[in-house]
Amino acid sequence: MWRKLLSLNTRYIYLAIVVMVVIPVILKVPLPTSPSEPTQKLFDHIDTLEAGDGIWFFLDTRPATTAIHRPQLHVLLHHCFSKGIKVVGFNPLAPEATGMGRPFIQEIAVQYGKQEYTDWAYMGYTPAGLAVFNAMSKDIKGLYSQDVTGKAFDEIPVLQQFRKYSDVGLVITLAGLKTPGYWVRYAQTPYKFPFASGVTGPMIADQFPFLNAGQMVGMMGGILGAAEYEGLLKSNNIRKQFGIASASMFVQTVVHYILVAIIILANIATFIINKQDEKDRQTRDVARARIDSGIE
Amino acid sequence: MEIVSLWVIAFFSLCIFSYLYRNNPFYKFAIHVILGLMVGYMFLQQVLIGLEQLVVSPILEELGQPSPDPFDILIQRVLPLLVASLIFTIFVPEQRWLSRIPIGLLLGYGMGYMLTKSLEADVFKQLNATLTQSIAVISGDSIFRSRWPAWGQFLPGLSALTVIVLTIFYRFRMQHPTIRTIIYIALSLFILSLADSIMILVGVLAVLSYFFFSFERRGLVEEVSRVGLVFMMVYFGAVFGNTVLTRVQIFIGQVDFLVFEWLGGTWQALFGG
Amino acid sequence: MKIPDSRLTLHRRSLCASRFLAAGPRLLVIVLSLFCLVGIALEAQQVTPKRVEVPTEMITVQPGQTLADLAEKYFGDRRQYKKFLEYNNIPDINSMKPGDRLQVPVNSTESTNLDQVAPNAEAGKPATPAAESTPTLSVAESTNQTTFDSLQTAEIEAVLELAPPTEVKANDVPNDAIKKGRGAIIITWTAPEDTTNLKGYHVWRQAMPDGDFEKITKKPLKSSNSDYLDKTATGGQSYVYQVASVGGEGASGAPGVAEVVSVASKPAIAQGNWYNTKKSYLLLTIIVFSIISLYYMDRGMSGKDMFIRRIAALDTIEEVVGRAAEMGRPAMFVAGNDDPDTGSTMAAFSVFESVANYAVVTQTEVVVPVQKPIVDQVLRSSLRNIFTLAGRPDLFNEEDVTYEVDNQPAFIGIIGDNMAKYNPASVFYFGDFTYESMVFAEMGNNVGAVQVAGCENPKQTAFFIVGCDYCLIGEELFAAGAYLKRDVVQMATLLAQDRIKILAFLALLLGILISIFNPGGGNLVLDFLTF
Amino acid sequence: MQTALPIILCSLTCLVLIISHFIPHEANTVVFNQIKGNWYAVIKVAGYAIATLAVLRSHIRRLQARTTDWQYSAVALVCFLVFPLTYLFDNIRENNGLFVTTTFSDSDITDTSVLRDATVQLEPVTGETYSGKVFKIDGKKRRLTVKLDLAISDLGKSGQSLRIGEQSLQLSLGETTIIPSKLMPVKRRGLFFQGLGRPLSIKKDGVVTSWVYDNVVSPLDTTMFALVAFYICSAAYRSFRVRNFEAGVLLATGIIVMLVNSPPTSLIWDGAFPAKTAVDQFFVDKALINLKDWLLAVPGQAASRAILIGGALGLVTQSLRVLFGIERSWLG
Repeated sequence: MWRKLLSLNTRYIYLAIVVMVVIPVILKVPLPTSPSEPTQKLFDHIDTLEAGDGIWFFLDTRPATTAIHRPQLHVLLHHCFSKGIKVVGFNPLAPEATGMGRPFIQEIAVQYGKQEYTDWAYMGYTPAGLAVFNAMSKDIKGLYSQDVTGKAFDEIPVLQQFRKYSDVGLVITLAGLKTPGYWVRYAQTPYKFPFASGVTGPMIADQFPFLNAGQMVGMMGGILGAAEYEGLLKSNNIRKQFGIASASMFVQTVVHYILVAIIILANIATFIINKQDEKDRQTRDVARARIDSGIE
Repeated sequence: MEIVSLWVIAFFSLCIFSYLYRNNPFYKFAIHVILGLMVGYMFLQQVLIGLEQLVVSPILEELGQPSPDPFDILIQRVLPLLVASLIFTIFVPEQRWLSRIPIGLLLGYGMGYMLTKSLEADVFKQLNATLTQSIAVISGDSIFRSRWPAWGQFLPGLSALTVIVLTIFYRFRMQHPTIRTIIYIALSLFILSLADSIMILVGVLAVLSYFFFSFERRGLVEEVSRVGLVFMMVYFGAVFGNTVLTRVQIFIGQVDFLVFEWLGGTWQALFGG
Repeated sequence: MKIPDSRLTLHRRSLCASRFLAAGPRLLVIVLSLFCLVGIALEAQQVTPKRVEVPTEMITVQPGQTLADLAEKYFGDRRQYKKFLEYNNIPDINSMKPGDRLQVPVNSTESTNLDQVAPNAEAGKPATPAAESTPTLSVAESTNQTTFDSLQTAEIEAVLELAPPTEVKANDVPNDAIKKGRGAIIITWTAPEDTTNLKGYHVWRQAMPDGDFEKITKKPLKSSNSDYLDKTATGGQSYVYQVASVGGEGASGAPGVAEVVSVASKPAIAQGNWYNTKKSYLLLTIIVFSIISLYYMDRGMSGKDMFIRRIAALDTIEEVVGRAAEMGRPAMFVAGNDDPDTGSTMAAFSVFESVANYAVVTQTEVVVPVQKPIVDQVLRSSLRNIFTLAGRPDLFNEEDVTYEVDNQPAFIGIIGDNMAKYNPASVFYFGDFTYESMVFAEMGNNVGAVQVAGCENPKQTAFFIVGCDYCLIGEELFAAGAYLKRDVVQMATLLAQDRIKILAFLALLLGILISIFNPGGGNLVLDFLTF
Repeated sequence: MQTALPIILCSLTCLVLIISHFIPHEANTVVFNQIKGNWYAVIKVAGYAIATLAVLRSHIRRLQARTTDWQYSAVALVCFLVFPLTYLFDNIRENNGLFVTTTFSDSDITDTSVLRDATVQLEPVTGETYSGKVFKIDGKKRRLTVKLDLAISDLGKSGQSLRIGEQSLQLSLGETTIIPSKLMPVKRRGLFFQGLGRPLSIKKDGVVTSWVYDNVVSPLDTTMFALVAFYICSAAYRSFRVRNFEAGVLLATGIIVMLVNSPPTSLIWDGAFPAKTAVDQFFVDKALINLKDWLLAVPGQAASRAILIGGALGLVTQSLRVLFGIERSWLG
């Protein structure tokens, strides 16, 4: 039985993974998570904003991390649109992300019946490099003459009231690159506005200094952060059901635990089998010795 | 159009995933489609556009000028083109060696660039970072010193000294196991008495010594390099375990797309549900 | 037929290396060190030029004063008054008015003047007329006239209260280049003895032959700082700088504020430098590195034994190829996803040479799918030559080395297809890899191949360690070529590398010991490591 | 000769690059950019050209020889044509004709987007007058490209006549006319090379091209990436075995990190060891998270640093071999 386990065809493992992933994702089986402190703080900050306030979000990421930043952006948008907060998105530091922002917002905006240009807008990329940090403290019109759809700046009402850091209630960067450090250093420290970040798993550890220094009002750490935020949305009756993030956290947990389990099992199996082989060898030797003695 | 693109994306994704079962015609088809596309894309972007940007349009611009400078055109545009086109002698068996000239230039450029860059950015900067960290910890106060300030001052120096002296003894005089244990104790004491960055320093030294090629792995070198190996294994294990999360997340995103956007979108398009 | 031993063919190849060795490397090292020396020398004399520590001053023409008087006062010769005209480029002598500021032409180009003035500057006392004649009006500078008496009063109080900064020097900033025609000049000075009522400094600049002084500091610099970096100097243009100590409510820059200026003795020219003195350590390291490797090369050529310890993963390569031979299945070699002109791909080239040698000796087919262009050219001709050297050019098949596609996912897919198609018994991954490392390793494992991997990138090495049977870590990849070929000349470089590594090792130890036993003190190792 | 010449050239280039690293002078950067911009890039282009030839040739051979899977070679050859054709198609449809690129000074107007619907008059010295419309506006560089209403047929002579000599371009926006500050030479674009002046940015260039790219090529990247999820699990299952001490360490750290990465673990941990006193909190609370972070931050960082240093030294040695001309495996 142990040997069968060791000589297990990998296809079964693949099948198991497919089952473990697909079913919970379809059923959206949620993993209720207890919110960690940074996520709680971020939620509280957005909760304090009034209807008509605005937040800026920045997609400093690549399409490869869509699976992490899409849920993060979605929970934010759910929270904002349900409270009537207006949203403007940019990706001035990551040209690859230009295609990502607008569809992400549209998915949620239709659920709340929010109009583009009046309730939200996506501005896309502008080749200003690190100069954006300074320029956005004055007026984003200096950076953008039109939005990602090519609509002129002056014809987009939502932009007219949120033109610099001091106009918005929160600036949050969804970062797959090393940009949160830049934001804190070049933008938040000199111009002093509420700032937060949503980052991928490996980057979480780097954010704590900023959080402790109060340079970030909160942080969403990886997909887990998004899941915690969904839990908060649910517990505050902002959304009825959990989203993809909680579901994927459930999937992650299952996959991880089962993986660990089979690894340990396989090790036990190897251990036992080695023991058995040892015993067999000894018995064989004894038998051979007896035979030899018999011959003697 | 939306539905079409959804179906195209889904089809290709499923074709790729089907490889997990075995290599099959669908997979081969998908892969060869991508191969053809990308070869064409590279041909378009690298060769056609490259030629246009590097050679054709500069020459046209130059000729467009009131007083074109033939020397400029020859040296900067035509000559490189000629040298580069030597690579096509690969098809002429007896003149094949000529194709080595552009390759040689390319490699010389790359390696010359690499040499200074990696020496500066990786070797010097990394050593510097390691040293600065540990010095900051030593000259500043560490966990240990903040607790027992009285002899926390001396302990690092003391234990380090013990380690060095005993090591020298062990190396040259008496290879006694107790001395080795004492060395280990003093070493760990030394590390503990300082802080993580010293741990990093020790790790760096140990792993570096793992890569010594010119001594036999014997005695001290073996000990230290085994410590280095352990450090590396810790790193590899941690990296591996940490990557599972993100990779699985990517797959979850893919499944999410297939289930909700593809099937769901199709359903909505068909039945408007 | 008889196939010569692989080692033999390799040996022949390494011998042809030795011919070039006699002169080439030495020449290169000499060139490098010469460059280093010349550079250091050049910059050394450029960074600290000889200078005369005399503040040449601006004077104000008093009413009733003629140029001839001034000429007598400063040059001791009434006939020299034309100098004023040429240095202050005054076209018409009658256009001068009281209160005009004149620069006294003391200028390093005229060594005679300097020699006259230098001595009493050494005495610490500024040049004779500085005291009474330096005070001027910022109003007068901006060329609109004020009444004579206000000028007088301003002068008086200025004379009483302000002293000019001394030892004004303007130098080109070392180790920089002219960017977009703009260079950098650093102006340094030392504060006057009595800083009472010294609010700050203004820096003035005059483009050398003709051009008048313009103020290049918007608001006065704080009286604490004693240097100013002028980034707006046009490259190659020589400037005369003057630093004015601002008194009164100078911060506002209001009219009627007295300034006392003293002029840099030597005009400065912003220019690009030909040698970066900050990076001398780097160059020295390279030179030392090459000299050490030259030394070991000589030892190697003279037949001395050079010890390289066994590297387990590399020793297995031969038997892994042999395994493919026994099973009658091909061996596959993947040379990473990086350009040919990167180090890891170069290393892959030399590993491939050995793999191909073993393959030829054991008559194993080698399948080489390639992702990057030119890499396939190199590997193909390498394979061809090895077959030729082995005496079986007929066995060589052009299609063994195929350029597939330069796109990561597509290439991964093709590799998967090839794995299923050729069903290799042994697979080699050498070069640079990203996330495909895991995919390759598992694909290879699923067709039951024994896999050897070597990768520079630490992260991916983790996946290779888990996924492959044997794995080279870090720099073992670069050592592989030399190790496998047993080419003495290349092994020499390995030994040199080891020596350098030992140096780094000791440097770290030394640095840490220094800081342990003398905390907070200076640390020469750190100084060496920082640029 | 056949080996010496390439090697000498190679090591000379290497030497030049090394020395140029230590020369901050601006002339050096100019030369450097010359080498990189012309020689290096052009050689790369040649490499791509020959590689394309090679892959086409090999697939055609498979097709001729009817080897196994020859059908897929046919597929590949057909797909090879897709991008060039779509790109050509897009460009013919988008921008055939002549383009004048011009910069207008800041004093002209503040908001560039209003220029979008300006009508253009172009009067070259040759006398005839062309009308055109604004094709592309670059708000940052304040540069706009005007597309003249010309048929492809009179590309040739008009293109020539336009390029030489001064042109006066005036944008009339309603009743106001704007005279741009300076005019750049007219970009003449051949039939195939249309639009090739700018890099092929898939997002912007043409509907068909970007459609094919977005729906066929870029999803593949994500899918291949997703495959890793399976392979990483099977690899862990297969080769995480306690063979010796080091393998045990690998296994242990891997398992710890995996466990900590799944949120319930810390919940269970904190439930199992409730932190009562401050000391307990110091040792128990978030102990697993801290352990994982420590593993990655301290021993992990040490190892990765040392590997980086060693690898860089190895790279330097490799480059020295090339510099000395004793690394000859690239000669083949």
